[in-house]
Amino acid sequence: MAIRSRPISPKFLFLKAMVLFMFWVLLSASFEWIHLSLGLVFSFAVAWGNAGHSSFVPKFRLWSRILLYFPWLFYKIVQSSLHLSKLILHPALPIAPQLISVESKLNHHAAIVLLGNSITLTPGTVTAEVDRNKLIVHALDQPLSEGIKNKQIESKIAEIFKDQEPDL
Amino acid sequence: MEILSIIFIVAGLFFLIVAAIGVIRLPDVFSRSHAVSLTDSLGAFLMLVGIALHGGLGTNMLKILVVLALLYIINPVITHATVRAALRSGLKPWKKETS
Amino acid sequence: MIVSYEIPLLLLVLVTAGGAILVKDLMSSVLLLGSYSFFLSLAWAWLGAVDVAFVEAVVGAGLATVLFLLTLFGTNPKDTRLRRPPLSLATLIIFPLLGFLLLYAASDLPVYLDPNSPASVHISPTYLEQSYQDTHTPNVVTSVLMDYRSLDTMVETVVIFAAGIACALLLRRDAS
Amino acid sequence: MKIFLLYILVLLAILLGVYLYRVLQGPTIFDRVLGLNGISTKAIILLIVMGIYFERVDMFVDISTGYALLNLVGALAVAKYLERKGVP
Repeated sequence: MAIRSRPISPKFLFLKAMVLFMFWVLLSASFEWIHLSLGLVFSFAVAWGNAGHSSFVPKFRLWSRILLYFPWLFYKIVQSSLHLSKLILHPALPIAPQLISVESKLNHHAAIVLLGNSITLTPGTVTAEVDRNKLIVHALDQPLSEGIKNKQIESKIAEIFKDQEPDL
Repeated sequence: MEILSIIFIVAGLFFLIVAAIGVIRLPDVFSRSHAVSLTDSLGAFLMLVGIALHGGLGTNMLKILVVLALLYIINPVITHATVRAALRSGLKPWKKETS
Repeated sequence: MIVSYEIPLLLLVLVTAGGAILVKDLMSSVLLLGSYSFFLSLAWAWLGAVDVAFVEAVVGAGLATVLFLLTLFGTNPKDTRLRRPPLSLATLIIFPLLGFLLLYAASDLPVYLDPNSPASVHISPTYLEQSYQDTHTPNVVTSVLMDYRSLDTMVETVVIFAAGIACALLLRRDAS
Repeated sequence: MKIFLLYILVLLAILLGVYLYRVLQGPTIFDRVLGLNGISTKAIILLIVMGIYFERVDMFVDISTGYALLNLVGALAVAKYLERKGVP
């Protein structure tokens, strides 16, 4: 988990600066040359200033797979949101909160981050603690915790990261 | 388009209201955090998409979608940080008495 | 149609302000102050003062919370419990009187959104019409702040800068 | 449509009041933090609806972006503080 300072790769720096510059253009929404050049200077400065912190260099195939993963995640979010609303609006409040501990087989930092964020984003389950590849998850009732235990999300993410070198 | 946006906004409002009821009704921090994440994920999505549809195509729609993406990145981080702080400070999750 | 939507927002502001005073420990008070500035900046945004709302959100909700927390880091946990002495008689008399005086004075103000009020017929039209020819700054607020009263703003900035440097010098940790 | 948006604004203000109840009353400090997060999400939505109501979305969206980013900084600082010092 330690932050290693590694040599700055120029390609990665350029990509990061371009993303920041797109954000700048979107926010300022003006195309005068002075604004554009200021934005270019600042995005390169910011990208250079914190280039040493990132250990995850994305590749194009990986990103396209992650983008294809989002609609499926959204489907899961809708499903469990409806389940959760039914629980909350039920007059007897039939909840059975429980802490479950999950050990995942993922071996990338980025994959663990994606898994934890997906679990937290899905209503009804919250990642409470992460230690390497062991996660402690709080789930609101039995079906939701079953959904975590049968590792549906994890197998999807393992599919995304299958041809990356492990770095955990 | 107009009707579609109204449908989206009303659906979003439904989830926001359910989440507010949950924040009042549920018994402890951990279960309340589920209600808050319900608002953050689906309620905000439906509301903001409805509003963006109402505004029509253009930079404004794009900016609203950027805010939505920011919400989706930021909110899980905040919820996780809060719940982790609660767990580490020794709070026990609520259990049903009958069991 | 003019709707007084600011009434519920101001009610929320009032409730948070009261809660921040009445709550039992300092940490909760800091959190309540954060939500206070959220509501206040919503009220500003509703009144159309978008830049004031932005500053309120940045300074009130973001920076002030972090500064308060940094201060709480330096305190002993047992100091953060608050013990309030009972109110004295002078407080009970003077503060309602002060509030009554303020409300009485406020009844002389022009009606909100009145086009014939002195503020909107006397000098504002001049600035609104001529600021772009005079200064070539697209934003009127910026042109008033940075061009018409630029000396004032500059000295303000100098004062804030000096205060910041003094704080940094006082709080600096010695290497030894 | 304008009346509809106004109703939404009023409803969102009531929801803000609900979360404020949680912040004021919450038995532990974490309930207050959680309520504050809910308030900030609601405030972001409220600002954008306000922008549609005044037909000046471009200005209001910028504030809500700033809100979202600052909310992240504030909430992480609070969580860090509570983790390091424990419950007061």
